[in-house]
Amino acid sequence: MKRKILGSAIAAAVAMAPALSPAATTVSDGIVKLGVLTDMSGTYSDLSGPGALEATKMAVEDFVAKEKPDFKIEVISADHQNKADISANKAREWFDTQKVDAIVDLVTTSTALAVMKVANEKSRISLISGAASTPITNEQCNDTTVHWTYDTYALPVGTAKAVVKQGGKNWYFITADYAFGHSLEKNTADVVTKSGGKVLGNVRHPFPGSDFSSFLLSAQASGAQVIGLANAGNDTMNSIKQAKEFGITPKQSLAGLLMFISDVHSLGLEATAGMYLTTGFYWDYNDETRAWSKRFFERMKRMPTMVQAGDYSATYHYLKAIKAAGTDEAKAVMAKMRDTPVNDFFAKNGKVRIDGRMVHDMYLAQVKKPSESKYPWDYYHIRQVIPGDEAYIPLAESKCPLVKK
Amino acid sequence: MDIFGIPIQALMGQLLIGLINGSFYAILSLGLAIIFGLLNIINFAHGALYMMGAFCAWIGLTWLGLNYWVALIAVPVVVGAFGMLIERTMLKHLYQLDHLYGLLLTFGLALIIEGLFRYRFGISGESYPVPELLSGGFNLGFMFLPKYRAWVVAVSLVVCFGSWFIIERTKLGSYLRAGTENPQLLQAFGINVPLMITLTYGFGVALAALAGVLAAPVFQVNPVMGSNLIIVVFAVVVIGGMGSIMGSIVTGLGLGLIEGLTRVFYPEASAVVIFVIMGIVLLLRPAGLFGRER
Amino acid sequence: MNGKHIGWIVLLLLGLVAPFLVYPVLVMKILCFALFACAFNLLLGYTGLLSFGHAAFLGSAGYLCGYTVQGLGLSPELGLLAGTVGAAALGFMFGSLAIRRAGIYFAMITLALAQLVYFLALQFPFTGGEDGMQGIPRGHLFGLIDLSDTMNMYFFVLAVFLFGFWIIERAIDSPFGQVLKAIRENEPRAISLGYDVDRYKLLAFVLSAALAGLAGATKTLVFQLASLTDVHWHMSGEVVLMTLLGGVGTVFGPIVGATIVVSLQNYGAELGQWVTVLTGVIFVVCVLAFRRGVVGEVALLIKRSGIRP
Amino acid sequence: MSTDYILQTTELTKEFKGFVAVDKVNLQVQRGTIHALIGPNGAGKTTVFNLLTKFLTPTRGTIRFNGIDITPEKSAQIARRGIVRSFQISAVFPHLSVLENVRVALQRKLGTSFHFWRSARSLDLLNGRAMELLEAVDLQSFADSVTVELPYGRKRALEIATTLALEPELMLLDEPTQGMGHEDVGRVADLIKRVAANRTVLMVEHNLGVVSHICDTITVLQRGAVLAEGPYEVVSADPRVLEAYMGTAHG
Repeated sequence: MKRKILGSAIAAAVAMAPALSPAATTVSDGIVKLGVLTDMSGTYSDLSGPGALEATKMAVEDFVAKEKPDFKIEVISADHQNKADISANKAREWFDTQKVDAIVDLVTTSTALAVMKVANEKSRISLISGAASTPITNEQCNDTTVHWTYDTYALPVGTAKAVVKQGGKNWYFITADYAFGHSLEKNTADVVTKSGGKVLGNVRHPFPGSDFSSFLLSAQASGAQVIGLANAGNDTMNSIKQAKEFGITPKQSLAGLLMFISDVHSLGLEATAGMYLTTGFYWDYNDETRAWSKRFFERMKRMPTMVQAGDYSATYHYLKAIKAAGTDEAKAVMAKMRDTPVNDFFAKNGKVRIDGRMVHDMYLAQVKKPSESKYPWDYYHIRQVIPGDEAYIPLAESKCPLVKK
Repeated sequence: MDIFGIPIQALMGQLLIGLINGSFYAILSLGLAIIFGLLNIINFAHGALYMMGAFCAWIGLTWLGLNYWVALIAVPVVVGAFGMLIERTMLKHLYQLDHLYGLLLTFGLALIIEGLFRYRFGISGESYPVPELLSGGFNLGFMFLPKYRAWVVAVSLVVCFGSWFIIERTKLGSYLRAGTENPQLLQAFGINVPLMITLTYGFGVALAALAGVLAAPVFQVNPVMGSNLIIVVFAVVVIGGMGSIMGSIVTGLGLGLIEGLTRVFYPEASAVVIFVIMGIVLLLRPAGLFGRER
Repeated sequence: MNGKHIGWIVLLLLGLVAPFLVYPVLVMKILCFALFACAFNLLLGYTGLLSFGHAAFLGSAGYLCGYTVQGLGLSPELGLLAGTVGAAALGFMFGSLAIRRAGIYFAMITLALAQLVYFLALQFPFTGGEDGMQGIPRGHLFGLIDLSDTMNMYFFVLAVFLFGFWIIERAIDSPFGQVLKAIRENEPRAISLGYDVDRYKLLAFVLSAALAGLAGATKTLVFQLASLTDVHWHMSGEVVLMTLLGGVGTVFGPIVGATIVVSLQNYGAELGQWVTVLTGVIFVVCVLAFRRGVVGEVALLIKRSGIRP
Repeated sequence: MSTDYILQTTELTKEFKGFVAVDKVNLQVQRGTIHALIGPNGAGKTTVFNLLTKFLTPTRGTIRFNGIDITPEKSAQIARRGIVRSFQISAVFPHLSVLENVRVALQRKLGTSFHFWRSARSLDLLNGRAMELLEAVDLQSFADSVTVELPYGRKRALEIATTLALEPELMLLDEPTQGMGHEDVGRVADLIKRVAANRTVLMVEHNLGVVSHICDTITVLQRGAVLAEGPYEVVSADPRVLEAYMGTAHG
């Protein structure tokens, strides 16, 4: 209780400050407060977590240095432990008592959905980079949410199209048996058939699983050329590891439908070599990405994942929109974010659509063989650039109520 | 030839895989049964210690350059010693109390161990390579059996039945069994019962660590690998009934097989099949399949 | 029973004042968990049964309430009713299976049954799997009071909590409660006095499950979501911790325990990965050195100082 | 059958994993007597008690109470029939008050024991009867104490009061004087004698002084089987008993 009172006293003191300076931007309390709400310790802490916080801080530092804004920016963070109720509660509290203006990252869909609803109700902005599911910009979309980096449509679809094109016509799916796995499988299977491929079958595994050998044997028996892994995290990693153990790869190839560079890093190239995957960002793509990623590496001792890079990009774009709009009022800022193209190391000519989707180019990557990897984190060949309009669900097919208006 | 539409060859493969998983269940439930027998404590930290075994193998390899074969011996000893330390410093104080406190203490320990490993190693964990001698596999005709998996089954069968032999057929084992029934009497015979309890706990923990080392090359070594497995092992233990050492081994292997079959015929149910069996067994035999009468 | 009256008055005053001092949603969360822990304590503290599967009742009631309100479009009070009745039914099933064994077996059986519920919750389509049920409307209480207003919701939650707590307290201090205590103290003796202890245990279990369900259903309305968190076995562990920390078998202990644990999680969110470790350490310390819990220790202090002039 | 037997067992047998704890015991307890069950350690006395009250299930044999076969019944049912037992170690509810201990036994008859919505004050109408019972065992001045604080002998007395509350036809007392000081033994023995006035008592007892003093019939068990039976004078003169039991016990 004491802390609370103290906290609001400080906030009040700070609120006095902008009245003194001639302010062009009318920002509530003179401070733009960003809350990084993510998984700091659980399953997704490697691909987002502390790295997401660091990336957000980098964006703020760079923005302050370059744009010299006339408002203060603060970053706070919390661990939502992948629990929807904790994140909803934290978000509410941040909005009500800490005057947080936007919430960043939000890994895992359940927490993202919970928070974006609260934020919308309170007229604040959600900058989602970590969460994957498409409902965020479809059935559940709202006008204060931006979904930045990737989703469960863009990743599998890009991979499936490319793999089918290269001759991998017959697919078999190993699917995590819950909503997320099902939708990942369905999105991919649709593309496979549309592109002229064939789905030979699927098997649903319990979540979380640890032994995938039975399912892999079924996949092997199907004779499919490509085994699609419609799962995530440790499930994907164990599937890949055991596929190699049972001699399934490289005879049949695997397609990771939701994979991050942190997964490849943990598994090692030995187990992952040759796999196709789609990513929204690769650190070693060009000079710009390398420059930023090396700065990130110095701070985190790891290369950034696409989620972390996306956090930076989203934060920067958001801050720029505040400056341009001259206010931190959510609707106005959202309008500016939509109007301004995203141009930074992360995205070229990216655009924020009406449904909240930030559309940008995706990359089809193939994991290098150990012999091809020349230096640490040298993991991918970028085989193809997938234009944003092809990568994401077209607005015409969107189920977002905002679109129909 | 088909059985319910599944080629018999594929079925053989799946059964074999069920047996492999059953081996892990068997070693873990055996460790739990041994600890429970003498200490009357359900060792909730068993999963965390299993995870610790896997990580110690990885640490040994990566930081100290100790290969798999050294780890196979050294890790159970080290983790077992750690277990004895826990017993001496903490569990010892709980024997006079309700046995539930032992469960609660080990639950807390599991959280601490898991949390610390999570802090140090992150969640996605590390990869442990299959030892060179055991890489590759046999082509059995109906399936490709990785050598390493065959090795896991062999080791676990040897360890399980070895433990059974020691406990049920040797003098040392007879002390153990007597200690389960009547510790005071055993003490009166001049046997150092507290030491025996410490060593027993250490042995049970060492079994968990051994399972961890065996699992390291098969699964991704990560901090939560134990906590998901342990609940299933608990169900195995409830089904088996903790009545006998042999019971825990047989139930572990058997349930592995049943789970394997479920994965063929109805994969969606493979996560719950063990719990469903547990419900049925409890209805018919509340004490479990091999449980002692109340 | 003067101490108990004072306790009630303090509780009421705190309940009325708290939302003006502390963030009200946090207080609502504390109230939900306090009710959950009190329901659990009815079983552990007054019947001597350690259930390690209570999350199943909290969580499934949350889903049922969410489905009633969102899927069927019924009013919030019916949602609470559905959750409570559903949890009671589930409790009856669990109880019938589990009370046939005592002690550690009982704990393990409840744990395993709860895990079954977890898998079902993950796979049933209406629960939304990993994503959970989101955006559940709070609706209008009895069609009149708008619960989307934070203060209205708060006082509704407070009323639900006090109602649940009153039932638990009454059950403890009833003819039934006397038998439960006798069973806890000396089960064989209770049997030899002619009590079918299994039936008493079963009723206690069902009561506990129903009230845990009430807590879960209320929580769903507060946060407008139901998720897998509440059915996961970690939640079953957490409620044990709350009860143990506050004081097993004390009337007010679980409330104190729930307050501490929920606050720790809330303010500890900045601590990130250390929360798990810290939770574990509290567990170990409680078991080794602090078995009476906060309220138990305080009661002991008061008693001791009372004996000395 | 000319004599009135309240309890009869035929060929009562209990086997544990290859070990026979109770071997074909035919026990006959005459109504209105105090009947003692004696025998060396491990003779199976407590096992017999556990079988009679169904805390253990007999492997073979039958138990008849008032001529009715009660072998398949459950413990609590048997208690409600009027066979109430005590335990080897004191069987009280340690953290209830002394009065509450007795009241728990009385309240079952009220039929409100499942009423979780009713105040415990509704039980106060039993307090009068409870105090009478406490008076009978000389505990009235301890009524409000927490039971755990009573001295051992008093706990045994309380246990008897609780048992009496159920007005049992047959009381089974498992070593009621065990672990007591000399004075307490005398008092409890007298108490048993007193309460046995209009009921039947079957007791396991080690203290032969007590047995000889208050018991009418004695059954001697050895290795699970009946060795001898009869009044104290007859049994104590039996050479087999002397060899098996008396010899060692007083050696």
